[in-house]
Amino acid sequence: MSVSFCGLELAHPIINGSGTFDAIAAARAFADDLREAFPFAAYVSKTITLEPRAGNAPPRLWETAAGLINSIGLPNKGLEGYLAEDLPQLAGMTTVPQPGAEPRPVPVITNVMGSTTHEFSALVEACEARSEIAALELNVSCPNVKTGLDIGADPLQLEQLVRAVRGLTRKPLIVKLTPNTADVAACAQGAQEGGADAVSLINTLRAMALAPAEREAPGGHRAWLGGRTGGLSGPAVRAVALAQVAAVAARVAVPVIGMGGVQSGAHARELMDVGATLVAVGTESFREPAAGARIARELGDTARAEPAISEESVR
Amino acid sequence: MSVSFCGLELAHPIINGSGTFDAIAAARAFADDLREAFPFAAYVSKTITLEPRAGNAPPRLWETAAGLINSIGLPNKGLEGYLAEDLPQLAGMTTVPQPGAEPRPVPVITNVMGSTTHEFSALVEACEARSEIAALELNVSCPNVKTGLDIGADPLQLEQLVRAVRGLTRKPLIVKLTPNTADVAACAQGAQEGGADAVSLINTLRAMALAPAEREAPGGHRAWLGGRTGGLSGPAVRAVALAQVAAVAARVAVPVIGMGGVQSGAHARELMDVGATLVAVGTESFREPAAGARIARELGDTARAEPAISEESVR
Amino acid sequence: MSRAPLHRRLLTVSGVDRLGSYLVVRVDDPGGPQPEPGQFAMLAASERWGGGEDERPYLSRAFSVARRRGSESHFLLEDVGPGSRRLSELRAGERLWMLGPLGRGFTAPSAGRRAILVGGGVGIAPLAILQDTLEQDATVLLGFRDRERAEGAALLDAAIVATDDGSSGHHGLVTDLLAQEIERDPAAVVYACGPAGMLEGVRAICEVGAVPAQLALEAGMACGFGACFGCVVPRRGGGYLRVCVDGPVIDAAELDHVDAHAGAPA
Amino acid sequence: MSRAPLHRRLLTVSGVDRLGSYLVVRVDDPGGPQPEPGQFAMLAASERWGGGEDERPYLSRAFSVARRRGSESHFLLEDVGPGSRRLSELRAGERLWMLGPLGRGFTAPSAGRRAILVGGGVGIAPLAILQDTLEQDATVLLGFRDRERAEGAALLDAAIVATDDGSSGHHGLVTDLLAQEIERDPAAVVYACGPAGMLEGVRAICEVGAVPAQLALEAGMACGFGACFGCVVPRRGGGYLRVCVDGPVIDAAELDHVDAHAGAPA
Ligand SMILES: Cc1cc2nc3c(=O)[nH]c(=O)nc-3n(C[C@H](O)[C@H](O)[C@H](O)COP(=O)(O)OP(=O)(O)OC[C@H]3O[C@@H](n4cnc5c(N)ncnc54)[C@H](O)[C@@H]3O)c2cc1C
Ligand SMILES: Cc1cc2nc3c(=O)[nH]c(=O)nc-3n(C[C@H](O)[C@H](O)[C@H](O)COP(=O)(O)OP(=O)(O)OC[C@H]3O[C@@H](n4cnc5c(N)ncnc54)[C@H](O)[C@@H]3O)c2cc1C
Ligand SMILES: Cc1cc2nc3c(=O)[nH]c(=O)nc-3n(C[C@H](O)[C@H](O)[C@H](O)COP(=O)(O)O)c2cc1C
Ligand SMILES: Cc1cc2nc3c(=O)[nH]c(=O)nc-3n(C[C@H](O)[C@H](O)[C@H](O)COP(=O)(O)O)c2cc1C
Ligand code: FES
Ligand code: FES
Repeated sequence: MSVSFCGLELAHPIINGSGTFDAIAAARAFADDLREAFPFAAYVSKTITLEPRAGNAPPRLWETAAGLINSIGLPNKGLEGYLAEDLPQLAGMTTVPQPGAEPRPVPVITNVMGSTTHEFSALVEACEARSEIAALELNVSCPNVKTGLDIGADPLQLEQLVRAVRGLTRKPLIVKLTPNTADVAACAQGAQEGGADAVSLINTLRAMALAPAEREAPGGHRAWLGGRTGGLSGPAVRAVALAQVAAVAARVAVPVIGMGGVQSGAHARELMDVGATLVAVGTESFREPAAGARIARELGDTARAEPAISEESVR
Repeated sequence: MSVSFCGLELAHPIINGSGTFDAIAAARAFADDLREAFPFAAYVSKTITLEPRAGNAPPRLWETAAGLINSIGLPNKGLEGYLAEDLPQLAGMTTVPQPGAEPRPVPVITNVMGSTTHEFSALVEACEARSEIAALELNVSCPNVKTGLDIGADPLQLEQLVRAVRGLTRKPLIVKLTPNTADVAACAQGAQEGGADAVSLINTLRAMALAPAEREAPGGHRAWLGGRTGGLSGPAVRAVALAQVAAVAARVAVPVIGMGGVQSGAHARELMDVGATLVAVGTESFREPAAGARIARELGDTARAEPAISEESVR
Repeated sequence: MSRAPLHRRLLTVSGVDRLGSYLVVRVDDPGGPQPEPGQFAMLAASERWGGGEDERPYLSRAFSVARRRGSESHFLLEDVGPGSRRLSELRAGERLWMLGPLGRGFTAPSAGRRAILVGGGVGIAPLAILQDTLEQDATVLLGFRDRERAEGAALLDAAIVATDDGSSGHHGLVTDLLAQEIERDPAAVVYACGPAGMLEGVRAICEVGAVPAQLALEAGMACGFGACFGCVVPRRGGGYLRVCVDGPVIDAAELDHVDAHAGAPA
Repeated sequence: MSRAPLHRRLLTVSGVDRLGSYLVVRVDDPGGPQPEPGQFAMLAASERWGGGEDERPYLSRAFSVARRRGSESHFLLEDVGPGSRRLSELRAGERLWMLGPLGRGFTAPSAGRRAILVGGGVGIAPLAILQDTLEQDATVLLGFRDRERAEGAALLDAAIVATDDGSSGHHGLVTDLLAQEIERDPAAVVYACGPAGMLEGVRAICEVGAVPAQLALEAGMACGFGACFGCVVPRRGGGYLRVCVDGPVIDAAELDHVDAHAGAPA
């Protein structure tokens, strides 16, 4: 079950999706020693920005058919606060692959987002200096200040961004792609050309919800979410994730972290069958905080299947 | 309840999504006189191409969490066959808004797709000559032969295509947008610039399914669908549809036909609240062939709500 | 062919009986048209249709009418996934949505010709209502995976049984029995429903023997009334047939082969 | 604060009792930690969680522990949507998933100070287990929309009731009663749970009277353990509090106002 990813040795292929598991809050909420038997093989932090962010006004959640829309707004302490207060608490966690097995270290992957190349550079440089951080994930679902479109939706912009920060770190550089684009494989290729060591997908699909008739609409004009629009995740998006991961894995040579609606080892296996090296679990952890460990166990039980599918087969 | 759309007077705002209701087959399957009490206010044909198409190899369907993936492959008799055999049978249908009410005519909207501007032109010209056709819908979810990307995913290509065919018809020209793009509002604007009288969305989200372990994979490399990838529809996509329809309606001046996962009058009302003039029902008709009539009735009962939401409010 | 009302009907389950590893679900359908042998209905539980394996089912599911008794339609269910499981949980008094009867059924044999009914697994369902309506006695050959499934044979009269594991009846394929029967009576007419492999066997045997065969096919269906074009099987000479409206009962002569996905759950 | 096992537990419903328009669902939780007053659990039916209104529910739902009797945890349910409806359908012997106990509960009043418990609608739930654990008698003020809901007051002892429609007890708001009580005893400590409007009323009254108040808030929750950052309310002085981990019981002094979405179903 143990797997190597960009030079990291992981106990198993199941990690968390950024922003879907707060290890520090969970360590307080749960009696079991979460830090010693962490449910994931690696820990991905929520997105960290240069300055602290309070996040969006509530409501931030809306449940859909087999899915969840979130409009959280990337609340975080900012780079300094994260490095000073959170990172030390995130370092040194271990996971136990099977009951009774040797505890294995849980590397920390820090997810960062800037609104400009300068901000990304500052974030990457600061993380490079910290030994507790095993790898970096760039959240490029950030609007280009001019076009208003996500930087990650444009292969060329993405390539330039990655190239600009690539030189600033020796740590593995993962690019978290946006699914809200015409050709995610081209974006993945752009990230690869720019020097990414891996890509991860899918992030949430842009979605919206209106307030129930009887309730006021905090987002204005009937919009329920304080942030007006949000991102869809959960089982509802799994088939879209499978198609995008397959298209990306067929196009790029770098390893792929697949995610989107994974609820079981069988779902994780499907993403690996189309070419993912690691699988991230997000929304399912909300229903079951130990989902990562369960899915890793189930994955171990599922039979190995055929290799990644080829480019043509996903056209 | 009656509504006017691009000069057409419709009994109510509920129509079918292209390719989700075969009025000719239904007239044979059902005892009630479908032609006299049609469930929709207008009839949208499935996509017609210049040459006949057999469609994709089976399996063509996969059920997902609250959704359906289809990989039908646009089977149709081709332009000639459609105009000669089908169109005469589709003309002259009526709908009955409420029990006992006056029957109202059901205009035929013909949906066409070409792989080149030439093909689109030939299709539009031929339809222009037929009085039974009240309006045209262009399915632009067709891969550009060079780039492999959907023509409809690129605002500029789309504008050029629409401009090229606009001059060939005086009938209302609807452009069916693809949701698989970074900025659907920009695509809608392109269609408007090119001369479209209306836009419709969302089409299905690109998705994929793998064969169950115990079954062979007709698509090859574990892919279940004969066409390998397909399109996701149904309740799973409704929140994405709402966001895209809101973004488009806030951007363009032409009327919008909203669709995607609509199951009830409340769902239709939500699409209209964010700016849709008409609402199309697709997958829900599969569970309930009379869904269109029910939804129109429920819509009539729901209270009028606030006006379309503004551009900022959907950013 | 009986045609369905456009409006699906909210009906009540009048009873459920176990039959080996299958269930016979009886649904009271007073207003509904008389289904013809081979026709099917789209069924969905009226409550909690969803929330099962992989957050399914969502679409309705197709089931052959196995029998009609007065205003009751009977369905033979095998639990193979979230939809059939949910329907299997229904108890007397609970309700379900029904759309139907749908599709083209069997055509009776011309007078004097013997009918051979060949069924496999849960695919025996439409043969029961066919047997009910045949004027003269038919030969009934039913194949099952094992003994528990073979108890399903009680759905028909005077069935000759074959099991894959030999746990009851002939040890082997039901198509072995068919081959013998056809040798004995080349003038017979064959009616078959079952797994794709069995149907292809039946088709091949009948082709060789120049025996007319009507095959009740199955295919994943979203709508059941020709709307989605999802339920197709390749037609002899090219193109596809929609199982829901061109079938489910299709003349073997229209097929080159039976598609691997066009059969009942094995 | 009692902490939850990381693994959610598959538990059995030992019984369900009607209480006016509410249900008391009793769940047998032998292994589970003792919940503290004000803590909650995330619940989901183990079967058919989904397939309801708008194909929901999908996520678990948060419910205050209303009472603990031996190994039984009691929950007070009001059917307001697909999740609470599904849980309301559970019968004795059926099972549900439970994660908990979660969140920060109430802190007992310092010796000698009287506790005033103010509840509104289904929000009375956490006040019952609080009353069970208080050393000295507390004053209990409960507000309801109508008579049938007011029957829920039986969950607590010696409750003084107010109804919006005057159908039972004081005709008016429960906050009217609170104002009087505080005038009588400014040294009291207030514990409140209910609709956002009521909680804001309680907060304002206590602020004016300089009476300490602990408010049990509610908010739409996806996880219940701090993972999603979805359940926030604005904190006095800027920023947000996560109701699930910083609450649900929050000192009124931490709030400028009670967010319109931070209350129990009205
Ligand atoms: C005309 C007709 C008549 C029928 N008559 C009967 C009958 O009388 N009795 C009876 O028991 N059955 C009958 N069937 C079959 C029945 O419709 C299916 O068994 C049922 O739909 C299975 O649904 P499910 O949710 O239980 O299982 P599913 O899991 O939906 O389907 C089971 C099979 O479908 C495939 N599958 C798995 N997952 C998916 C997915 N997500 N989407 C699509 N396919 C999937 C797999 O191959 C699996 O083996 C009939 C089918 C047709 C078309
Ligand atoms: C800490 C805490 C303790 C609680 N204790 C109790 C208790 O003891 N007893 C009790 O009955 N309830 C309690 N609740 C409330 C309970 O969790 C909700 O009533 C329940 O989650 C509603 O879910 P539902 O599916 O029944 O209805 P939903 O429809 O999910 O929710 C009802 C309300 O949520 C909003 N809403 C509607 N649709 C959606 C949607 N798609 N996504 C998000 N919001 C939506 C609307 O405003 C609606 O009025 C508590 C909540 C919290 C946070
Ligand atoms: C509540 C919530 C918060 C999220 N926050 C972040 C984030 O901060 N950064 C990020 O890159 N992705 C974020 N995501 C996206 C997830 O990491 C993941 O890509 C997505 O949810 C799909 O996986 P899932 O369906 O398993 O949840 C968030 C998702 C959710 C549901
Ligand atoms: C089986 C199926 C076939 C479809 N065929 C077409 C088509 O031929 N042309 C087209 O423009 N859209 C087609 N669509 C897309 C629908 O018209 C509609 O845009 C989409 O399904 C979203 O609506 P819904 O969720 O209500 O189904 C098809 C959808 C389905 C499910
Ligand atoms: S099931 Fe839809 S066409 Fe046959
Ligand atoms: S419910 Fe997820 S953080 Fe509070």
